[in-house]
Amino acid sequence: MAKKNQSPNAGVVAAEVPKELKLHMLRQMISLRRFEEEVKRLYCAGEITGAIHLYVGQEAVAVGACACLRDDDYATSGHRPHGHCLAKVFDLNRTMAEMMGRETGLSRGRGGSMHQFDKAKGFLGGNGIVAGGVGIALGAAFASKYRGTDQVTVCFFSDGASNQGVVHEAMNIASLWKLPVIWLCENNQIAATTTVARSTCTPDIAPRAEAYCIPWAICDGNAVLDVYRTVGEAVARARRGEGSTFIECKTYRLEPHCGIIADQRPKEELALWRSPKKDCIKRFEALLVGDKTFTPQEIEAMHRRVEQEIAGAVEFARKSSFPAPETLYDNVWAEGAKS
Amino acid sequence: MAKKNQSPNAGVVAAEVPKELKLHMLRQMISLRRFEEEVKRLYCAGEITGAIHLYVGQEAVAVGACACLRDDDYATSGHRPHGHCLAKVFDLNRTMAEMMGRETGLSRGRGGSMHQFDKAKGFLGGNGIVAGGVGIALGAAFASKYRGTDQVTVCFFSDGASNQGVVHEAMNIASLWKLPVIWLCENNQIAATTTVARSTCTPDIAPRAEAYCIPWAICDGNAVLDVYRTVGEAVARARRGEGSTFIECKTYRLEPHCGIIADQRPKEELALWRSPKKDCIKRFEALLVGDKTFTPQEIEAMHRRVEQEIAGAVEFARKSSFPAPETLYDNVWAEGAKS
Amino acid sequence: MRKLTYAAAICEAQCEEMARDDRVFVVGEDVDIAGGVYKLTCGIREKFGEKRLVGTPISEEAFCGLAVGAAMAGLRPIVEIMYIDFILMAMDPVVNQMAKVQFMSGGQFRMPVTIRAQAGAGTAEAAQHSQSFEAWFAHTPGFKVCMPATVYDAKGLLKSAIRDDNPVLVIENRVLFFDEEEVPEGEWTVPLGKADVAREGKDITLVATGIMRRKALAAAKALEGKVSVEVIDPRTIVPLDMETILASVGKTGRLLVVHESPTRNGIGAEIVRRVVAEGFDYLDAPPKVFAGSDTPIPFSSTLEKAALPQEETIVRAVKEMVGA
Amino acid sequence: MRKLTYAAAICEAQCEEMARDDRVFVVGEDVDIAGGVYKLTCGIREKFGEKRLVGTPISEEAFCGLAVGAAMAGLRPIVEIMYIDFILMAMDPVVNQMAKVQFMSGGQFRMPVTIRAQAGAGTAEAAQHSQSFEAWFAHTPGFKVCMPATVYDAKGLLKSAIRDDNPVLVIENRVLFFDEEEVPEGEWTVPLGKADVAREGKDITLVATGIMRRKALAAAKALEGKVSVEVIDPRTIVPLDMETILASVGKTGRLLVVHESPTRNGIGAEIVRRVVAEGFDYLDAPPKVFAGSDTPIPFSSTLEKAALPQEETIVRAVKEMVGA
Ligand SMILES: Cc1ncc(C[n+]2csc(CCOP(=O)(O)OP(=O)(O)O)c2C)c(N)n1
Ligand SMILES: Cc1ncc(C[n+]2csc(CCOP(=O)(O)OP(=O)(O)O)c2C)c(N)n1
Ligand SMILES: [Mg+2]
Ligand SMILES: [Mg+2]
Repeated sequence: MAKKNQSPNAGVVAAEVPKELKLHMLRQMISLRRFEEEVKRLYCAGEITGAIHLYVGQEAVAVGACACLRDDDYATSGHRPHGHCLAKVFDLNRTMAEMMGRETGLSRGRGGSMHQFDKAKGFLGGNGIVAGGVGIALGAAFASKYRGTDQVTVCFFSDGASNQGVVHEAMNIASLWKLPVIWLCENNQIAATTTVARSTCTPDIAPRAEAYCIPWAICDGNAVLDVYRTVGEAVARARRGEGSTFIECKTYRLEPHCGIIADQRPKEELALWRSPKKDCIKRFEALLVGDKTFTPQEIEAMHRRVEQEIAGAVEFARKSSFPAPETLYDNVWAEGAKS
Repeated sequence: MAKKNQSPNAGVVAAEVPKELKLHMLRQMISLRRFEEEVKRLYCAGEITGAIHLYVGQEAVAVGACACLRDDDYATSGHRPHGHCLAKVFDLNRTMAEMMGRETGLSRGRGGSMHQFDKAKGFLGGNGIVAGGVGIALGAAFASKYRGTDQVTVCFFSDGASNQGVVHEAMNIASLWKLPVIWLCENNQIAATTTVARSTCTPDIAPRAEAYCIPWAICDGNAVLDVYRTVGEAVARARRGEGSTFIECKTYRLEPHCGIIADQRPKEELALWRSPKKDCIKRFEALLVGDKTFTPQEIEAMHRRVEQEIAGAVEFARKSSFPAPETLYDNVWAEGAKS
Repeated sequence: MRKLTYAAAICEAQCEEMARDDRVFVVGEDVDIAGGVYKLTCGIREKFGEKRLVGTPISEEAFCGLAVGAAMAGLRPIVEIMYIDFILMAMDPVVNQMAKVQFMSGGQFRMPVTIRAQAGAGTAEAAQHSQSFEAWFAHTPGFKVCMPATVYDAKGLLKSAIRDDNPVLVIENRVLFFDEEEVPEGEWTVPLGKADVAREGKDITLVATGIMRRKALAAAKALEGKVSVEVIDPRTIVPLDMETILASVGKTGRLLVVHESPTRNGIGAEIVRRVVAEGFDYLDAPPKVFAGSDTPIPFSSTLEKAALPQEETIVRAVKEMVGA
Repeated sequence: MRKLTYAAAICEAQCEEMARDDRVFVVGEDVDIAGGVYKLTCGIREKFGEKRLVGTPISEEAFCGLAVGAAMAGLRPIVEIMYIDFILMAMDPVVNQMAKVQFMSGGQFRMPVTIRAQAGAGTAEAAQHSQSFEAWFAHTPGFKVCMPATVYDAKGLLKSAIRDDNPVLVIENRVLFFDEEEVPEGEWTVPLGKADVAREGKDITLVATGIMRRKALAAAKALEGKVSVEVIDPRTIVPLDMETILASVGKTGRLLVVHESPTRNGIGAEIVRRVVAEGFDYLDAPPKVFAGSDTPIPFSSTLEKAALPQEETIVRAVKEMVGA
């Protein structure tokens, strides 16, 4: 039942992917990266507060996976959701406004970094609770099946989350009921300060899915087309009513766990993962220049355009107002009742 | 890493087991059975109240497993603990007194059927929460390793419990830290009214342990010597510091889930499991008569002796007093403080 | 009029609401086979099929999370928790997620989830099958909580809960399951947030929740001729019908809250807080709480009885308060 | 005297108790690497090694259960829950098991587990990283609860908690982690169950828990000359030092409880209940609670500020009560 796909030849896949889609993916990846870099600046400047978990380095996963989804598909995420939110919703302005606590933010400033939601695009939220999105994803997939639609749900989580009990419970149920949910584990090799070797009794996480008769795959999470192809297959299976898949994307987070706290990882390791050999954006750019999809100039122009869009998003957020204190009780309950 | 032992030839094992041990096991099995039958009578007569989950049919598991343990080893159980408690502690009087809410009960009448404890014999309790004993077993095993002793812990639970998240969390930790704990899953094929086929995406439960690199075995839970041998090997491994094992014992509960509520299972299925071909006590007796360990007369005498002991236990309980109302606050806190 | 049990009322409410709205479904352990362990989902399978009556593995955290996600995707789950004690396996989805998503998402999502859970002691099931958590959920912003104590309310409150767009915890009581009452034909609802004056009186107000309604009424009866006791069953804990409670205390000048869950930081404390804050001048005597002991629930009958308010001890507490 | 931060006081308390008793160990997420995410376990690894400083996978239910079993087998675990919000993953081991085993086993087992968890809002971490559950645990028989608000108490209460044979929840507050105070050399303990009169006054008693001690003191200062405010920090929520609180209310005739967690069914309600029951005649005015809003904690600073009692709003509440 289980299958294992390790690093397929991305070049082969690249040829099959239409140019517009490559453009879309590259543009999203650059946007995610620049967005996070800007968030970091604003955080250091005190314009963004709270607990901020940057997605830098893992962009290929969110972008490759969400490229397989429709607007009416669902996704859930965790404490590091900016990338997933952007890739699924792609609204730089309202995402940035949320980060900055503005009324124009996706969640009207109530949620902040970890609680961005977008109902229209099926983004069922970041989550402050490690593995908090797992049960929610199960429920969204249940709802699709209940209604008889072909929507799928992608549940993003990381290696640390995979040791929460609810992951096991949810996989068992998803398998029993053949729910259209994709468990997408971004193994960035660490959870806060705890490496996978210290948290997880197996080097790979995906094979655990075998305990639930769920097909699984391991892919190179820094190769966007590998992610795209692997998730694409799982999405197609789910749409056909064949149930759940578990995908582990091997990747690396390039920033510290949260905010600007000190990182304990070896400098050389960080440097390696930032190098053109490993960095997912540089790798994708090299691939696209290599196969003549884009010229370096076109890519450079794209970077500049994204830069402007991010600046625009910050501008949008800054101009937006903070929620008024008298709206504190809004949406505690549906009817906005006060007590 | 994983291994699978299905129904080994019990006759071979039987030859290696000393006669006193066979006597001990048979006596315990008969005691467990008669104890439960008496509990049922007392429950129907209103002398025992509350939620009563009988262990009838599964005696070979508790007895075979506990025969591998020392008094200073630990065991945890669940909502169906009478058998595990008796096999580990073997105090018919105080166990019956607990069932009947007496001050002389194992837990001074505070616990009842689901919360019997015996510190002296390492019985860390039944548990009203399905899988509630799993974390406790992990902790007891942790303590043994912390202190550097060779004690082991057996965690008894059933098929339904195996779908609780904490089982996955605890297996991961037990494997990571090589804790001396044996996960003993009594697959009696049903949880309340829910069959394994409806609750669990795989027919066997033990192979899930592979996801945690924990060696596993499946054995015939109605063959006491098979249980004894399989658990014995796991106990030896654990004592040698080689860590955790998962054992699934295939068995069947012969009484309804709880109290005397109606059973939904097919009558023929029940009859089959009550027949000499399947019933664990009848099978063990046939084996022991067949290899001339005991005569039928000796076995008959044993039944009569057990009958008397059970009657004595009921007598003991009936003569014991109920807890005095003014002792209500005892042991809420260690110091017995009132508020 | 016809007769109906508390358990049958629960089944009837669910069937009616499921017929009314096909987004409503029931999920929980053993609910699908033979109407559940306590027969609270009878008739549903026959009318609506397996699709809408979902028996689960023993995985409370996952299926409560499932309810959150299903609600976000437009369904209206009814979750059965077999005993409220088991909700402790699912506090993350219930409290961190279900209670907060409407607020955190800036109102994009509604959370029409009904959690049905039976609670309470009195059946010798000991410390892990006898708890009541209404005080916890009252302290959890985003939750409504009700505790039906009659057959009429069991159906009426549950129907209101299912129609509500918010998470509502309906705390049922297994001691009442076989209680039979005369009830009307057809449908009715009982609004969330409206107390019931179960008995009128003029000397003292007893606010009694859940099964304590019954014990308070018995105590009131026993005191007839000596003390005139008004008994109020709030029915809904959140939102709390302070108007009815204050009107009563305004009349009687005395308040005794009776509940089964532990006294310390129970809902009695909250009711006292509000009455003191909003009706201090009405009070002729210090308002009090007479409730469960601050102990786990013991198994043995002598202790279990001592741990809970009983008719006789309520009578005594009332006498003390009125100086009778 | 020397200076110490609140975070360093926590480390010091643990190191001292671990030196005193080799059954004490620390378990939790990330505690082992670099002294934990919040540096609350610094120095332990160097002094006692990995065996006694156990970093876990993200599996709260399992490692809290582990603490229960380890305590039953004779150890004395200190469990770190990184944010108290995450204890919701572990409510079964903590509430169904840890709180009840002593009682249920008829006293055979002791349960010397200390749970350290930081709680509270004020750092823009939103609804799932800002909760306070002291009211829940006060309602849970078997638990002691304390909320150190000074560096002195952070060390002293924690040491008492570790030595206690019962489950004790020590609620720390991350806003205070870098607070520095002058403290004595060497060891000290603060007994569980003894309140601290943080400031004497005669017009009104402010009972302020956790971080609200600080805000109440600031408010008292701001009111100097106009209203004489007595500030009492209970330090321990269970058991509660009613003697000190009643003595104060006896003197001032007025009580305002200030806490950060939601108002409804918060610990303020319990304190009001007890003062009303035990000291009704002392009261010159209705006792009140001024506490967190009955909402999840919002992210945006304007809302988060509005959701919590602040110095200015405490001043206003005091003025209202004394009619100033
Ligand atoms: C239930 C819970 N436990 C602990 C935390 C604290 N915490 C936040 S992120 C994190 C590490 C998560 O690691 P992983 O799942 O690998 O995600 P990554 O940070 O790598 O994206 C921890 C322990 C939490 N938010 N929720
Ligand atoms: C957390 C929790 N959920 C549900 C229950 C109710 N319950 C008690 S026993 C039981 C079935 C357990 O089945 P299994 O684990 O197979 O044990 P068996 O009855 O077969 O011994 C259920 C659902 C419970 N006690 N605890
Ligand atoms: Mg990670
Ligand atoms: Mg079973």
